[in-house]
Amino acid sequence: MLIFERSRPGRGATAQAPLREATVSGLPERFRRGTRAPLPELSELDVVRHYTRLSQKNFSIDTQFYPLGSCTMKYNPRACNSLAMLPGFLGRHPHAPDTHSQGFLACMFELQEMLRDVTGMKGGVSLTPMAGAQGEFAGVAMIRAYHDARKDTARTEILVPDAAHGTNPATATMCGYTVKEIPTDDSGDVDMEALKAALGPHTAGIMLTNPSTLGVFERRIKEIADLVHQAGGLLYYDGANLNAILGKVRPGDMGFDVIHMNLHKTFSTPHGGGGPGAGAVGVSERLRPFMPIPVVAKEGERYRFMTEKDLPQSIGRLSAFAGNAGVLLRAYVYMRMLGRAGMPRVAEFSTLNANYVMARLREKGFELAFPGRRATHEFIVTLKRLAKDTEVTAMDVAKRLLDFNYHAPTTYFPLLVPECLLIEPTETESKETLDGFVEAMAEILEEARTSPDKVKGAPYTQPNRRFDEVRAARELDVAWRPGAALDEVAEQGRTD
Amino acid sequence: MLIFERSRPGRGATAQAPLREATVSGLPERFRRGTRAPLPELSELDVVRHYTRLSQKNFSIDTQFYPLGSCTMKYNPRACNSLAMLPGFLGRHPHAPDTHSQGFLACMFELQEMLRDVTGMKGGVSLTPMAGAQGEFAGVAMIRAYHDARKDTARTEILVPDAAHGTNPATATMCGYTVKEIPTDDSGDVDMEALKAALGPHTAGIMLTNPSTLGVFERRIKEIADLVHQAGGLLYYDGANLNAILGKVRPGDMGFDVIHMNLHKTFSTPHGGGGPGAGAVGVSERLRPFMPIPVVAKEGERYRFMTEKDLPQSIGRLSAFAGNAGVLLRAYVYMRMLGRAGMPRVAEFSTLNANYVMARLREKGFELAFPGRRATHEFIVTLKRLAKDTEVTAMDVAKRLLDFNYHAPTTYFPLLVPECLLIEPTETESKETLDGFVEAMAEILEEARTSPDKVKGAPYTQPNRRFDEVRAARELDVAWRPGAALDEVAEQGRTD
Amino acid sequence: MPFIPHTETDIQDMLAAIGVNDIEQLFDEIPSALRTGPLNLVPEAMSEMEITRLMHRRAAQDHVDLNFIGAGAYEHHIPAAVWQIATRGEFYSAYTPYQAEASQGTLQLVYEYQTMMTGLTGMDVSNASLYDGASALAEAVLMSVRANRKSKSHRVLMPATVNPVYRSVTRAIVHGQGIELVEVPFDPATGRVDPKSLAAFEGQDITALVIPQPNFFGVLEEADALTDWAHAQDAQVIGVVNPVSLALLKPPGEWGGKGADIVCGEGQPLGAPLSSGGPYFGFMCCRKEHVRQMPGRIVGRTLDADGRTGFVLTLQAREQHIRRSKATSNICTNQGLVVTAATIHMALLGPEGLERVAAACHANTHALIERLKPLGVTPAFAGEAFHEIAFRLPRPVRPVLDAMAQQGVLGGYALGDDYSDLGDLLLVCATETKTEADLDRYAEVMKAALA
Amino acid sequence: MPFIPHTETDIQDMLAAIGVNDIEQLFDEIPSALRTGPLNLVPEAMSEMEITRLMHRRAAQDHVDLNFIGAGAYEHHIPAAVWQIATRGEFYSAYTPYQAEASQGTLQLVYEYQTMMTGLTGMDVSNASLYDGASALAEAVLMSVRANRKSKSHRVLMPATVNPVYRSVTRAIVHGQGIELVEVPFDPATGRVDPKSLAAFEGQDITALVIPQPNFFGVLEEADALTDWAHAQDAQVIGVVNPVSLALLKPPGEWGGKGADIVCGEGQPLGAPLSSGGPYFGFMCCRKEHVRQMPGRIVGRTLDADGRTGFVLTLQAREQHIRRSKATSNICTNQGLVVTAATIHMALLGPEGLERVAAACHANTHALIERLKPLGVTPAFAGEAFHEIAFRLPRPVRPVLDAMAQQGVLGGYALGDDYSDLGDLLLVCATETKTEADLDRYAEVMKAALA
Repeated sequence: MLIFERSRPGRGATAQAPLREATVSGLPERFRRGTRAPLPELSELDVVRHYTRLSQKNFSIDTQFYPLGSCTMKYNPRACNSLAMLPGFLGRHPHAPDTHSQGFLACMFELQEMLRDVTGMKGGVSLTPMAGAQGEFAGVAMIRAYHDARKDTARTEILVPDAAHGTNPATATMCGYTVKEIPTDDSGDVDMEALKAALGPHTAGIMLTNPSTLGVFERRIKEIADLVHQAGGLLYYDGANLNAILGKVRPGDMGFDVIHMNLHKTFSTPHGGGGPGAGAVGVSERLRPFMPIPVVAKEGERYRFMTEKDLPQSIGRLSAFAGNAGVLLRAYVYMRMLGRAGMPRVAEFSTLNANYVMARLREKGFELAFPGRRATHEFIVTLKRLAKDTEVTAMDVAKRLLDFNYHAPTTYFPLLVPECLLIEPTETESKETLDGFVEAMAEILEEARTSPDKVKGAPYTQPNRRFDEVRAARELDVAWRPGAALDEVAEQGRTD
Repeated sequence: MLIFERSRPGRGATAQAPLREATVSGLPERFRRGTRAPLPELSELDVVRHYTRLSQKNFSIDTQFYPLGSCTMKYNPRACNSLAMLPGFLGRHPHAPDTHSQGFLACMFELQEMLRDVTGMKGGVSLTPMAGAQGEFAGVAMIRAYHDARKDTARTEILVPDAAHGTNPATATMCGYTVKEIPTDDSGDVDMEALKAALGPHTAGIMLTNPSTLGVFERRIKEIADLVHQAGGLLYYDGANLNAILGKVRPGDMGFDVIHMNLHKTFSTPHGGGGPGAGAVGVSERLRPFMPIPVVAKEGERYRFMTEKDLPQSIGRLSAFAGNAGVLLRAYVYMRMLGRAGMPRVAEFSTLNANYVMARLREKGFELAFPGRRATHEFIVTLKRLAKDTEVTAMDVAKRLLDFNYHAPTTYFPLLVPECLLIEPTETESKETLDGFVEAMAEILEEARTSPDKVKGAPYTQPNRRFDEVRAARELDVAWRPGAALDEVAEQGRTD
Repeated sequence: MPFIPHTETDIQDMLAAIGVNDIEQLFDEIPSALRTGPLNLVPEAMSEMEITRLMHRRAAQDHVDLNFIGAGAYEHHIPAAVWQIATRGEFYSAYTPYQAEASQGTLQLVYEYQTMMTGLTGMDVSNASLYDGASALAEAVLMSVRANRKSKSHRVLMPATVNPVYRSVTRAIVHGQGIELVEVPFDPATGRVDPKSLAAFEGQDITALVIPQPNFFGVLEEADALTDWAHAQDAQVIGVVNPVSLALLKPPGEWGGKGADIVCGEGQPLGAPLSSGGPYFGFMCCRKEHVRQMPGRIVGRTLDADGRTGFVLTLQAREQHIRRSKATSNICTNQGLVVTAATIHMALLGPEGLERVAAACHANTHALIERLKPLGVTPAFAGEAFHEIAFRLPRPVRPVLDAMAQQGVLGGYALGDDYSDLGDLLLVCATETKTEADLDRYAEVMKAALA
Repeated sequence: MPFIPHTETDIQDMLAAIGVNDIEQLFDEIPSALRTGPLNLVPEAMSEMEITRLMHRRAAQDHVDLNFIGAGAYEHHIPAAVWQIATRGEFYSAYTPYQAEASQGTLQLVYEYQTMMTGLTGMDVSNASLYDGASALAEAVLMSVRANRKSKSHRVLMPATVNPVYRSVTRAIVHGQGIELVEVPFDPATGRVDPKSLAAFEGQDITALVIPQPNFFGVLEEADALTDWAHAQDAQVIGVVNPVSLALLKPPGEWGGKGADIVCGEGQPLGAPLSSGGPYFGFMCCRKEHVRQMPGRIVGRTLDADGRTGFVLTLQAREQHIRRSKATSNICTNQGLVVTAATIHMALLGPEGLERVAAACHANTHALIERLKPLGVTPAFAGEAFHEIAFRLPRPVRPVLDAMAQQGVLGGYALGDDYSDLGDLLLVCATETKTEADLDRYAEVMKAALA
């Protein structure tokens, strides 16, 4: 039932607003609302109960194993949440003067320094991008600003491997670049010949993830970096898969000029049902002047925000204030708890878990997309043959997994592997959990062979079975109105 | 699965203990443990996931309507929780000096004053009892201390109506009294003739709830009070049902000498799956010297705890410190949010809700235990006839309600009404919720007539169906040991 | 090993299953020359106890008694229930609801959020949120370029009364796409967009006009007239609004004859704490006909295989993971958790509650006028204000603010930082959180600072 | 109307269904002479915003920098996960699990708790908790009277080394039931029960001997010898123990030849914040043969109608709601929510974690000895201590404590309040929460206070 259907005129959670109504004087009629905003009217109990119940309909890390490839669904330590929500942090106005901000700024400065260290980006780190995609934008915008500052304006192309996240080409376009796709070779590495052919005086740069979205480490990264640099381009590192190499190998050492990090992946800030994330960027010395502002500086024992005045060539501001500060505090707490020795452990155990699940699934009869390669923190299974033999698709397997109380791996990404499942267990899951998942996958494989319809009809244990997505897009119903079309249907099909 | 079954030797949530092991020197072997304590060994994620999932198996106010008679399951405002858990309150050591306790003591003093006001117990309020039963104990102990102080030692009997909570006679026994039960008349009031016959020089006092556990107001309370006082006895008020009359009529005005209040009922502190409660006691002037300590006093603008020195005749201490302080803070916040005008509203709307559900259920064919009486904040339905006709019992109906996502009312209490359901909706539930409950009850009544086995087999939607309680008591399994008897069965029947 | 569950036995068993000797062998595809040396800037690990103490100390360090700054981030009471529910593990630690069957909690909530936002703004549709108000305006500008098929110029009129940071952010984001942002000056008497300066653009090809309501000075723009003017030029109207103000103010969907085309703004006042500027969320609503040009996620209601209603992400064809370089935006995550809080917040406040909050903000801020008059401090603009007023001080603002801060009172926002000729203007905001005594203290502390 | 959902329409519809004209009519059975007049001591309502501000102010008022008081309540690190999970609505707002099918969350958790407590104490069974440590001792005394069928005397030996408040509470609670509590003095040299004074009771009818471990002075009693002595007298042994210490110390189930009969104590150190003294929880364990004499709730594992395992409240025949005046105790609620926290706390700490905590407490407290020696402050007793030490000061304790408190340091507990001849003794506790720097500061502040 929708919150609006529980609403009754005149009801309210009256402890939540000022008890006495203030008189609004001097506000002419032409500025005023005619009727009250159509928000729902409920008691506090009704609201608490409605949203508590709703929450229970979600899968989450705190309740399920969530091996969603490319998303790094690791445990979000509860202390990160409670410490970021201390009253002193929650109450700080973003325009509070530096004199009343030293506690917060100290955390931000130290976070910058730690990120600089683990990425090897010696030029500095800016925490302001509010999500991975904004970090990407900042990265490519800095590449552009760099070329522009050198008046090197012929560089209009960004190279992107075909396995890349969709955000990469979208970002390049947003920054005014043309995108050139580079194919992948059979072993999952960049096709070097194609790369060489693509490079030239129009090359502004290349966007790479390493390990790539195919779950393998790009072995000739140094060679690629040299080629791109020789052609006058810069290298952008998509930090989506940083978890796989944290503390083991650094993008700065691979030759990258700029990197964005997904703090909500590698540094365990919560995904929150779709954000907020944080997409800090790190740069080499030559891109330092172009970093997005603000950035925290330490002068003696005092901290302060650097602004336009300090970095006049900056690509500018990407958020109204200083990014998702509360998310950054969570990442800070997480990194301090892991500490120096904890950084490489992230890579080691996420890699161990992925290779273990890969080995076990192979043993159970699953086909690997790159059987000759090590898994990094994730790997790809392809169900191409199964789909041909039984009509059971990757999506069917994914849905059936929900009945076993496991969230599904990422499906149909990367696009170039047919019927694929991208599986990322993360380092925080125990062997028993992984074994349980492997057994469930094996059981589904068996089901697919013996009773494919059962798999194709899944899930059976969730509030809903498969949705009519075409109807959703065609008969668009994206906001409830009393008496809306689906209401009657809803009345019949109501489950709660 | 039990937490112990998830445990693996050597695993741990290592961020939670000191990172460096301290050396324990100078502790002779004879004092030391031989082997490590057999606690479970798990990662932080495993623990969080286990208990988050477990929580979802509970019914609760935040997720279900909970009309459990005599328990006052009203909404627990979330602000009460967060404000009682502010770092300053959580960190205060109970032995902190008064100089560092004025914030806390101010809350306690004001809570005492508010409770004194709403109960009409002019002698004062002590907050120290940690639960209703301890409040009862304090009350009866004060009655005894009063008689002892007057050397009136022949008074060895406490009168208790047969409808009383089981704690009442148990408490009287604990205080060294003999219990005399007083019968109830057909309309639910105390049988006055039996009362008169029972009163005498042995009467130490009487324990009463008003409204009684039968859900009706004892109309001749003033007459009862006069009779008991004339016989030299004192009157103890069990505050279990205070919600019904808050701000409408005060125990002090009815003639009671001592009262305990269940702050976890009337003042909405959480029930927490079975506590902690808080059972503050209020007294008339003559019992003031006997109050349990500590009690907060205000002297000028300073607050301090009164101890043995201030109240040398006190019945003493009932808790190591000053009672369930965190619970008391929650009650304080709740009372401040309700305010003066909010007190009688509690009684008014809890009474309105109870009478409404009573009227609606009667209309649906349910039989009332006291059809000629007003409901107070609760009322009793008896399924005596239904059980005779269909073999569907009150317990069956209660279990079936779970399938409709409603917690069951109290069953088989009070003991003197056969096949009874004691229904208490509380004031925080909306008419729609009550209507939904009435419809479910009507549907179950219909099922009982048409397919009684269906009702007798319920519940069907919970993690378990009815338990073998005899086995539980006979083959006592109250702590898990590796390889314990039920383990194999557990293995077969595992559901998660 | 914090947060890593592996026992020594586990590790050996797993390595055996993989067929390697040690974990290091799993990294043998990485050229050894590239391997990381010691990390020097990451300190040794702290236990949860140690970091807890450090963070308590740092949080306490930044304490202030009273805050009267607004300027884009507003201090409001947030019901305790809001974040207690939003941070439940099932909301907090869930991913974007790609598996709809296992994400109905988040999906239904977002659908409810979308409905609430359309109700507040008077628009047809809402997305599931963007990063913040500033970036939402940038996205709205990009969207108007896609949506206004009549305009070829890609020129967007951006009044100087729009939050200066929003203008910078928009500039930074749209910079690469050949869009021209044209500044429209304000009338120094009223603090509103100067109607005369708009006249200069009449008859030109304008893609969109941005209308802030209230504007950065807290002043209410003549939104009806501006909207009608823009539509007469075939320009779209992008409203940038404060959602709490909408409990009192005319919704953008009703501005002028036809209403705004796109509405965006900062969602923070709806349940997000000040928290040093984030995480907040940007909201965006539009008219139905533009929905396919809208960036960000959208949740739709539909039916499942059993004919039951439920909720899914819809119109994904617009998004980057499908359209890649042709996507409407590169936006991937949104601000889900903050939207969760905002939805619960709006449900708790309800229409009357939000109206009371808005009215109290208006009343408290205006109550400062009388208190500051004796100090020679008066409103700088004649335009009607909502809950922020730009006061003119008898001397430069900065030192006054510093002196007030030393007394634990953050006195407001110095407009001179962004508008060089307004060095004596102080933007002050007193929300519903302020009591009479707070307002008195404000006047007192300012008096001392001016003395 | 805060927390009341009724609209005017609802009220009218409901009154009509009941058949009355107004709500007042529902109270017509109450004699009008008794009706309450105005409430004068209850102030007008505050909004959540107002009470929030008030409580923040009051909580901040009681801040101290460092606390070195123990004396029955101990400052430990509590993992953030503990109360975040314990206060989830499903745990927080559930009632006692009377409907087992709808309460498996709480019931399984309590079963796990019971198992953990038996593991820590080395006993067979545990109940689901009692109110606090002091009242648990009272209940243990009552239980020993029921359980020791060989003894008719109802005399319980209560050493003076037992927490004085526990002794008062026990006295207050057992007072009405003809039980004699006999004080056993301590040896002023060791700070332990004086073995010589025990000899006087040899051969007498003693129901039980209480053994505190560590005792109130922080000193470890010779539990093995005391246990064997008691059993030789056919007396039962009631252990009163600190659960954190049990990570290091011999479990009471292994004391002497046969182990303790009943073990109880304060559960606070297992995840309950200091919180001004509560809510905490008392724990109680016993040997299997006494289980039917144990007060409080007990959860058992059993099978359901489908043969699946699950959990129920069991042995309810002991309890007041069944046995009424013949119940083993009047206990009704327990401390469920705190037990929920404690169970999560123990699961997070695990055996190694709890041992590290105990070892750090021991080490930190003992590290004070060297630091205080130069001030002429030395341990008063020769007996080995766990994590509290009674120091003898060169002058009366009270003014020293006051001076230290003024510097933000709570220096310990003045034993003279309870033991009139120990006016120069200060009981000090430094748990794992204290750093080297904290210990240094303690010594410094004490030095200044003594100067």
